[in-house]
Amino acid sequence: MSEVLPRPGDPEITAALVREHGLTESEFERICNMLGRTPTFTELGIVSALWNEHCSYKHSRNTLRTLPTEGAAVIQGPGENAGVVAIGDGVAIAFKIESHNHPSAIEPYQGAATGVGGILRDVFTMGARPIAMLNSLRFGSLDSARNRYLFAGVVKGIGDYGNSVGVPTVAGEIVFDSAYDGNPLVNAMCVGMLREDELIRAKAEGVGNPILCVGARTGRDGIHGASFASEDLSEASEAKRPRVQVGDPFTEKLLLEASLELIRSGHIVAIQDMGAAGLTSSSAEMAARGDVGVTIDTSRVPVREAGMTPYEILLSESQERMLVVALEGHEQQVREILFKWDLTAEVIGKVIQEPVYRVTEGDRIVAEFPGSALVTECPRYDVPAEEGREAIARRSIDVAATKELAAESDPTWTLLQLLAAPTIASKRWAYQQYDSTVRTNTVIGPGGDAAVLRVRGTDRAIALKTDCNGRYVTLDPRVGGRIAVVESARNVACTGARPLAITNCLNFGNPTRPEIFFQFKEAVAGIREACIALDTPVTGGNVSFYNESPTGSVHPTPVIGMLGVIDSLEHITRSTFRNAGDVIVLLGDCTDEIGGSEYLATIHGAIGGAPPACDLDHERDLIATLLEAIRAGVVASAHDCSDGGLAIAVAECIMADPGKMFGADIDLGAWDSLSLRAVLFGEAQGRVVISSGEADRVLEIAARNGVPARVIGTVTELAEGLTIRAGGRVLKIGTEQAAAAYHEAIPRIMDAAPQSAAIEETEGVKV
Amino acid sequence: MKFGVVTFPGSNGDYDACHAAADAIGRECVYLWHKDHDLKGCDVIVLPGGFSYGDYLRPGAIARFSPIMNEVVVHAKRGAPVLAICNGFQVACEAGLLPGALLRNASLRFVSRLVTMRVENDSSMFTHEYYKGQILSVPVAHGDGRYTADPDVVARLEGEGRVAFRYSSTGGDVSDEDNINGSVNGIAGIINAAGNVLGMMPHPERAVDPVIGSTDGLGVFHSLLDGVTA
Amino acid sequence: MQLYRVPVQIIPRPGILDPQGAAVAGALRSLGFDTIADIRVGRFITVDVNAASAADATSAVRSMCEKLLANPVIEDFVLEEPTLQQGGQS
Amino acid sequence: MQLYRVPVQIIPRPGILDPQGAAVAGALRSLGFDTIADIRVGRFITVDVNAASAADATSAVRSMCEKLLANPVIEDFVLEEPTLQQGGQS
Ligand SMILES: Nc1ncnc2c1ncn2[C@@H]1O[C@H](COP(=O)(O)OP(=O)(O)O)[C@@H](O)[C@H]1O
Ligand SMILES: [Mg+2]
Repeated sequence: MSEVLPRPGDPEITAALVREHGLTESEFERICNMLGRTPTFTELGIVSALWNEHCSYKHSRNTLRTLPTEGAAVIQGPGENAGVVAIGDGVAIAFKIESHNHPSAIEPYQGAATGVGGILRDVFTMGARPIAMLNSLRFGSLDSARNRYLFAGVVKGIGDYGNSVGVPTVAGEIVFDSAYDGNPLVNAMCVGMLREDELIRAKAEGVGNPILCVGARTGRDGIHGASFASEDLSEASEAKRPRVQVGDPFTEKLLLEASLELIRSGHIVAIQDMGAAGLTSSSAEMAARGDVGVTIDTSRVPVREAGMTPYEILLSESQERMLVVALEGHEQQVREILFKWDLTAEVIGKVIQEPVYRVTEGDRIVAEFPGSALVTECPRYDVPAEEGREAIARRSIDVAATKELAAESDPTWTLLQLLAAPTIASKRWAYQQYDSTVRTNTVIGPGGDAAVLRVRGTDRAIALKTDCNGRYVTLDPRVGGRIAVVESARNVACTGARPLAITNCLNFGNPTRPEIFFQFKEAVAGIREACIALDTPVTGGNVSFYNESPTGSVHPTPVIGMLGVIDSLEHITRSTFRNAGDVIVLLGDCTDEIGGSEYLATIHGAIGGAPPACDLDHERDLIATLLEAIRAGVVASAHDCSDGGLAIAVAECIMADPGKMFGADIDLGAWDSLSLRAVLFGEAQGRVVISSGEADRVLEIAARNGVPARVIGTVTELAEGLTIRAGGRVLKIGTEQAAAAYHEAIPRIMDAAPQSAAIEETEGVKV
Repeated sequence: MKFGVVTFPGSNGDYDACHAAADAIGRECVYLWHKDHDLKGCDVIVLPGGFSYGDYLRPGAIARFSPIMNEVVVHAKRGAPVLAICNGFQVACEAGLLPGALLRNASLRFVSRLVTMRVENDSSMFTHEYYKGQILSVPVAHGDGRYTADPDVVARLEGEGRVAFRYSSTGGDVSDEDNINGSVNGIAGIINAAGNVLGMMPHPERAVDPVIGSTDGLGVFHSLLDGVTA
Repeated sequence: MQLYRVPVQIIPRPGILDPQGAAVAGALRSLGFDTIADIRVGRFITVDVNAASAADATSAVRSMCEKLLANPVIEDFVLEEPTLQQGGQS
Repeated sequence: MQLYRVPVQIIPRPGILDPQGAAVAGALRSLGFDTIADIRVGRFITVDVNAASAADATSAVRSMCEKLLANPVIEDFVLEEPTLQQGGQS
């Protein structure tokens, strides 16, 4: 074997250069020990890419290990490009969620678009055809032109990419909170379907097998994007703009079709997308998974620009590329499939016996690492965790003592304020930009509690939802982590689905700060408890640290992506009322809690108090009750009670579907001993609003399951409007007035202010 | 009767169109590859929705030069039916099978929702199962659906009854409010002079099954069944 | 053969509504640019083409415009002067 | 005050992927235009603006570009010479 020598023109390896690569002194020492010499510039780039937080999970791996990952349905847990679960009849679902926060903060349109592209590839490289996209978005307040620009750009980026590829975007969530000023969160989730026997893994195998680079050419896009994703957002990021990657959904669509054809063809043994840290991470990970050596020749990689160095080729994050391990002798068949789709495939390396990870430029060796050391030697850190004083202080605020505003003497006023709060208001402005019906499987699209897609050829359907309330997590990360899981579970259960498994995207600040790492550990512990209680294992996910801006850290936001299964199409249930005359039942109980509520945030500008308690046994029994009642055919509609509390939930039931509006007559006198605002707007967990033609049966099923349930009113005609009697007061509002507040709030902000709307609507334009 | 759905690179409604033909009306349906020169004996050609060639340059501009389009044009000239949906409508306009062009929505935003449209022509081979004035609920999903043509072309379309569908309220009124993309006269679909090419932005193939929300698109397929003999 | 760059302007035909131009003009006005009379948004394409002469380059690009780059129903096009580029075939 | 038209060319920055240009080049090549070396697709904007002089018109439009018309993350812009239009305010 020849020696690894610096390449002519390589910069000298200095302490400053090592620091610039985001590596600590001790990490650098580790590399030198691993190699038995000083790394070359190319090697430094490789390690820096693989050992940065985004690829290595060095601060999170030990904590993530505590999550439950096994279950009867799980075919593939964490460790692959996406998790896979069986849903019956030989059908499996692959799904995963991933963040693209930092790129979206710099260039919202391309950042969001390439985020969608990346997660799509993670799913179709498992052999699954993508059937649905979801997302979870966080922005600062829409009062700021910059935030409106980010919101508009991200939504357009998500829409344009998914629409073009032809995968429906069916659900998601959007929250506005000034905690996300300067650091929006853009999490995209993809769901794919496959037959169990079509699963393929990203594991290099078979000495002599060729490695091919497939799809788009490699340019200088996003070099060091991965380390960039692991830095705090600051002025310095502004200067990093050329790193922005541009998405090409057209090529992605071709790559999707070609990859599925390739996988089904039997000519390949493994396939992996080139995502963060591009060729480097995909090749090193595939080799490590297969426990084999690989050699890659950068001079054979098809490039877009002349004069690219091995360093650049290895670290480029050009989009829409795949790494494929083919069967030896089948290169031509692989090429033919790609040519059919107007794509190229070049052999750039092969699987070798020798346990090394080797990169050459023609004949010259430019990088070489022993075995899978690159992956296995990666440092793992257990850093100190301690709850921040600010969090404790916030939680300890006596929010029950918050003085009511004069205007609150009329609860109708409060209701209207909350209906128009952007976090609660209808997100139709955004999701009408997403094609939600392509592929004709969408039974319930955006706007319901969870999306529902039928599974063709069976009588089943799947339900999907992303959820997280970052405010709760800020106030109490363990409770907040639990609630993220149970809320997503309740949402899918409301459609008639049994919660089956989750994926998660953990968005936090800088983990080397003890108060942030405390949030992380506690939130993961909460997720763990809830997943065990509900028997919904974790099949994968993503961690995004360093979500901070000059104004501080974001709310810790562990987003849960939940998958549920509906065993018969007949059981699919919608969230809005169906028939006037139906009886309205509340499953679960009201409490005096208002801590962490949207009411406090919107009406009083306050984030404080303890978040609502989360009783996991109750949540499990609630879901069992709901599903039993739905299967018995006695539930006309079911709607989860969350942001804004019971009054908002009921208002949504009458007018969230503009094509089918009702009135409702509600009496909450049973809770007159509690504070009125807690009854109306408190966010007690474990509640679902049901409408039924056979309320007695619902009550009977609830009683048998030990779940509190009570008739709270009846569904009336649209013209009757909404009446809620509670605490000796009467809240009365016309359905259309409530609908206008709810449906027009976001369009009013985004369209009616012509300056901002126009600026944002113009492609690729910056304020 | 046999359906052929063209797959251009970037088409994504091909699958839905084929399902509509095969599942909803039980007819044979095959995919036609854009590089082929053979319509495989199909009676009805569907130019499906999607983003052929990424909608780069102008939607439909590049796809119209696909080899298969030569055969589609010959098929249309023979008077045989071509159903051009969404991106297919854009391709058909670029290829000169239909007059006019489809521009960026007036809102400058993609629009995906269920719309209501009024049946204007109830005698064509695509629409005779409907009655004039019937209100249909059908999904749209497009960013470039603003139908535009020279005033004299529009006058001819209107005068000859070749406007097939018009965006309307649920009550059948036509107003700017219901004109989801700013099309001239609220035009949602048009028919060529010979009556055998229908172009429409809404997706009838996504409205053929009660479980996904609407069956109002079935009429287009049923009309074809009754009106054309294989 | 030389390598020429031929810039092409493609603009909406008069009478064709240009909502994008209107939106941009509105946005600029509200940013304080109140001297704006009108804005039209079209496409700008640079075509690098090998040709024996500038005139040949222009005529090749003109026929590309007629065939594909512009749609005469909605757009007009204008070719700018070709400029000689480095690195043409010889 | 006079009315000037300032044409603006906006093109993807060098090194930034231009999938649209690549698709158009591919299409033209397959139509037989095999002398094409490269195509980049950007936007062409004409700004009609009232100004005291051509120089003022240019500088106003330059600041519009910086502020709104071009996205500096991925685009460069070039201003062409202003031309005097009929019908300016006096
Ligand atoms: N929050 C999490 N919960 C469970 N598994 C996780 C989580 N974050 C990451 N993982 C798993 O760790 C593995 C490594 O992720 P990786 O594939 O490197 O991320 P990327 O998607 O950026 O390539 C994946 O299998 C992923 O599912
Ligand atoms: Mg991955």
